[in-house]
Amino acid sequence: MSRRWGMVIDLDRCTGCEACVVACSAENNIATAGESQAAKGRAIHWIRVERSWEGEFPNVRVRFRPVPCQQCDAAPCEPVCPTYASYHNAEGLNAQVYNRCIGTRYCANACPYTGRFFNWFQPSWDKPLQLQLNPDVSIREAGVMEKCTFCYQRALVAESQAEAEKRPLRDGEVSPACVQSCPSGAMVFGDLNDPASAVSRLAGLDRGVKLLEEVGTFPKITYLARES
Amino acid sequence: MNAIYGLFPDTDSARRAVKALGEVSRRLRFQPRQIVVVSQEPLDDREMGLPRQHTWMPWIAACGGIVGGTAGYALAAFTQRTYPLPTGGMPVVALWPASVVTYEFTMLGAILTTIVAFLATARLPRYGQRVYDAAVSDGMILVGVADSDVNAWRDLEETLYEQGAERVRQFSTA
Amino acid sequence: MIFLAALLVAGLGVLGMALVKADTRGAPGSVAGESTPAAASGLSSGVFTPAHRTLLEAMEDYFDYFPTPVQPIAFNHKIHIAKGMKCLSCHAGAALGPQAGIPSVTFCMACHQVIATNNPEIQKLASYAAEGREVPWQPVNWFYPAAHVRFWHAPHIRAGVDCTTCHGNVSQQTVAVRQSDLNMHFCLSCHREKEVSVDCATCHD
Amino acid sequence: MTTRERQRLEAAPQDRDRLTRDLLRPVLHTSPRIYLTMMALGAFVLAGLVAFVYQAYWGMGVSGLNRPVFWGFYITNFVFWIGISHAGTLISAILRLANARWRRPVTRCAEAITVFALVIGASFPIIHLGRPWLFFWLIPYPSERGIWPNFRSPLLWDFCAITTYLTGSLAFLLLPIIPDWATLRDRAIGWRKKLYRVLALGWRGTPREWHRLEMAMRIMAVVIIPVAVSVHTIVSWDFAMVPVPMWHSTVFGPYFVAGAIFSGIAALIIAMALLRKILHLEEYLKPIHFDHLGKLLLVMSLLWVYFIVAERLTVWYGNATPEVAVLLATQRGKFLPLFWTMVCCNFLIPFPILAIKRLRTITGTVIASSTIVVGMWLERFLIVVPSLEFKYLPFSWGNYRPSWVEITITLATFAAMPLLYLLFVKFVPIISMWELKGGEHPEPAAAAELAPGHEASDPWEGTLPSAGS
Repeated sequence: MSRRWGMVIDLDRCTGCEACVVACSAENNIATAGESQAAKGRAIHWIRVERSWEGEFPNVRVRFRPVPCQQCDAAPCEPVCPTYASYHNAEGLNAQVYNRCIGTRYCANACPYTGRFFNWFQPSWDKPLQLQLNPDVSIREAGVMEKCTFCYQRALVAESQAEAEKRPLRDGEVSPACVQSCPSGAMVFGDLNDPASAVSRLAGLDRGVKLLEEVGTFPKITYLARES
Repeated sequence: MNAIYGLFPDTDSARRAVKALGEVSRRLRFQPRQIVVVSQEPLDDREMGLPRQHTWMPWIAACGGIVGGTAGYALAAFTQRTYPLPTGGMPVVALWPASVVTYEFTMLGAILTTIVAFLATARLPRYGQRVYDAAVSDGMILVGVADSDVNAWRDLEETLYEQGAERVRQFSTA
Repeated sequence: MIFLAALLVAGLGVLGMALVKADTRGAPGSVAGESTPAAASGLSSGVFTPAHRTLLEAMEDYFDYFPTPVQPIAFNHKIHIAKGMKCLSCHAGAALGPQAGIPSVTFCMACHQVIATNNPEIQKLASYAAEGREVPWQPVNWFYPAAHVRFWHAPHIRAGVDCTTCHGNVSQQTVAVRQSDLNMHFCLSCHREKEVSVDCATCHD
Repeated sequence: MTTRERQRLEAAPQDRDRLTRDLLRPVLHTSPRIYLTMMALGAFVLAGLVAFVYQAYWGMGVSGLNRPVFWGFYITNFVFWIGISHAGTLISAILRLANARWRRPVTRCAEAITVFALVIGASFPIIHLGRPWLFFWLIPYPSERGIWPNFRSPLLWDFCAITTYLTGSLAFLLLPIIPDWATLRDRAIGWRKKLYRVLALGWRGTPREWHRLEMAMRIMAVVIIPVAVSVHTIVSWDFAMVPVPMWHSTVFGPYFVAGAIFSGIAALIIAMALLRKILHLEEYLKPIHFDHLGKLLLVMSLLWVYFIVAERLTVWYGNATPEVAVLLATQRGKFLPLFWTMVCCNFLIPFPILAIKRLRTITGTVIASSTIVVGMWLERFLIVVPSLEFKYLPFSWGNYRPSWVEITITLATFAAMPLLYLLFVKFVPIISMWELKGGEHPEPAAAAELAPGHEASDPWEGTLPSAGS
């Protein structure tokens, strides 16, 4: 049985430290946009931490919600792409093929989570910062869409390694940069098709909710609602 | 190819000329279908006493539509099966989206066959010399006989003038 | 007429200009002028972008043209293989990871300290070694960055794909030559035949 | 020349072909003012091309687009121009099928608008691409990659529909020009004669040719109407197919088609009024034509109000949070001025002008049409942008402001339309000569249906200039 990657994010544990955002940028060669471009809404961050306030002063509480691509089962971004740059792969990912993308930006409009990003200009790095780029992840170019891949390059490496060692992939062996870097362990990643995996058990909890479930996208990210 | 024709200023005289030519056709040994009529605006066949025109064009267009629609569906289905990529929880060949493509290709097929059928049945384009007179574009109506016996030309000229031709011309290609 | 001519010129202009992706730092409204600490301290020697450097390079990429590289040393594959060396003897990375790799100059000199030292090509090699520089070998089999291809040698070697399948019979070549187009059809037809993954994300990401 | 011939010639009315002369004058003679106008328009078009090259070179970042407003002016213009293209073919096809005699001087103006608006509209999806040099990946062709376009994408439906519509509209425009080109072939001299000789395809005007032409046009009219309806429906589905608040609506298909015809007729009225003035066609394009198109416009204006009420009332009453956010932003929030300008332009101003018979003059209809064109552009803008700015998660709400690049390209297309039109008018008689002449004679079939007394009061009697007047 093929894998179906999924994630659980425990909102009770999220402290809003944004380590996931930084780790993601480093892992996935995400270029910085610069101050003026970020002000225009052109910054790229495959995962963002949404912040909201609850209550009246002085009893105010800040709430955080990390939002990466929700890797929907019925993703609105996929059928609208005229060139199959956005499609569904066998492991349940909403993959984005950069070299197939012609930049209609239709997928970005279709995404209810605003989880897709466009390269408005050529990405660039001041030298020698290019030396820290991840060789396993391609550098996008101007005019193409990009989005969270669940760090699929890591899954491929792990699978290749497991295959070389002639053993099955272990639960927890693969984890995206955001999950790996989360200090409070709010994020758990794994195979939803494996009933024994940590992510399957957590996703089945009563606290589990999906973001914008009413839109009917069947996301593979489950949020564990706050109890506190 | 040779021809003799008269140029008529109005429909009435042209109609009379067609009728008169029909009457003298047996005597001057030519077939009624050798009568040539050329005008700058459409004339009513029945009114002119010409044989009724008939064409299969609507049916050809319908067939073209069916062919186009089939091709459209085949294209949509075939191309998605060759590299089956599931998208958005849809089946690989999804009926509703494919029907939109099929519809458009049906219409495209009908349009293209209509254009081709028009050109083929109206025998266009053809740039060679044919019975024609630039005076037609001044509003004259050309009525004449093509490929008739040269000996009958004198009689034909007389007939055409009698029916009100402004000019009678002879036309021949070597 | 003038309009059509203008359209034509503009069309060609777009095709040409658009392909050379200029350095973003000059782009209007972009990060131009926002000096970074690195730039201020003189550490930075410019900007790295995936843009094409020249119009020619952009056109070559667009039309899938791969110019034949000129190697600094006319390395002779045929002799080495005839003497019993294997591909993996030098390109050891192929069995282990993504890149096949090219041996460093010290690796070459391990033998060529003594072997064929009179050969002018070997003397070139020796001079690189003496200067402590690597030989600037030019890549033969490569993809344009816009292809966004991730190719790993290791899984292919593990699956028993022979080097010659993609690289041709190098044992008969002196300087290595690009043997196949290495286009998507080339990869896919083999993947289909062997019934392995044809998922886009396996190679493109 | 025989004596008989001379007698005939002398008896012929001198003025028999005044109509042909009148209608060929704009084709065969061009005043310096026209050249100047063309150059001015050409300068705008050139500026647009420069802006496009600039954008393609640096990237889409030079536009005002951002996250989450990924579509802005370009898609607005796309929908707007495809809408304008419904002027012609649809109207002239309906009138042709209905055998409305007053259509004759109007059809070709309308069909030309269709073709040019379609070409301009279809270029916008390419202009707005992130990598426009790869636009041909939308075309289904076999390639070494083994990947074809995704026929499930509404953009591919757009591609199919626009291709079909453009082919059909071109045929619909060009086929009935052939006989007029034949006339030009006989009249023109020099290089023009050679050009028209090729274009006329050797047309003579035999009963067979006429019959096939009329049959082809009848088939095309039947085919083109459903195609035109499908084109704008599919354009609306670009929006309605995705779950974006206020886009995901079943009413969008008919709403867009109605809006398209609405703006199309308005554009046609403006074009006709301009042609009438510039080419001195007062005798052919008469107040009665504007009156009738004005009535059509009135109906479409009412239909537009009906649709906007149907769309907005259901959203407001349904009270789904994401949709209401967009609704309120449009009607009461930051888009308030644009929204109410649109309502004024599309209904409050044109309605009284078009409804009151005394105001439905040429000037009146042109004023109404101008406001409608503006209003319909705003309508398209208000469909595209607010929904994207206020999409589901408030954390990602955004703001859109067009840049000079977008504005220049938009202006360039508004200049390209009259430029293409002027060029067209210089190669083709803008009023179909043979159809107009055909109208001089009562059609036997039509005449038989009319009662003898009825024929005298035929309202279209006066629509053609009488010979010799």
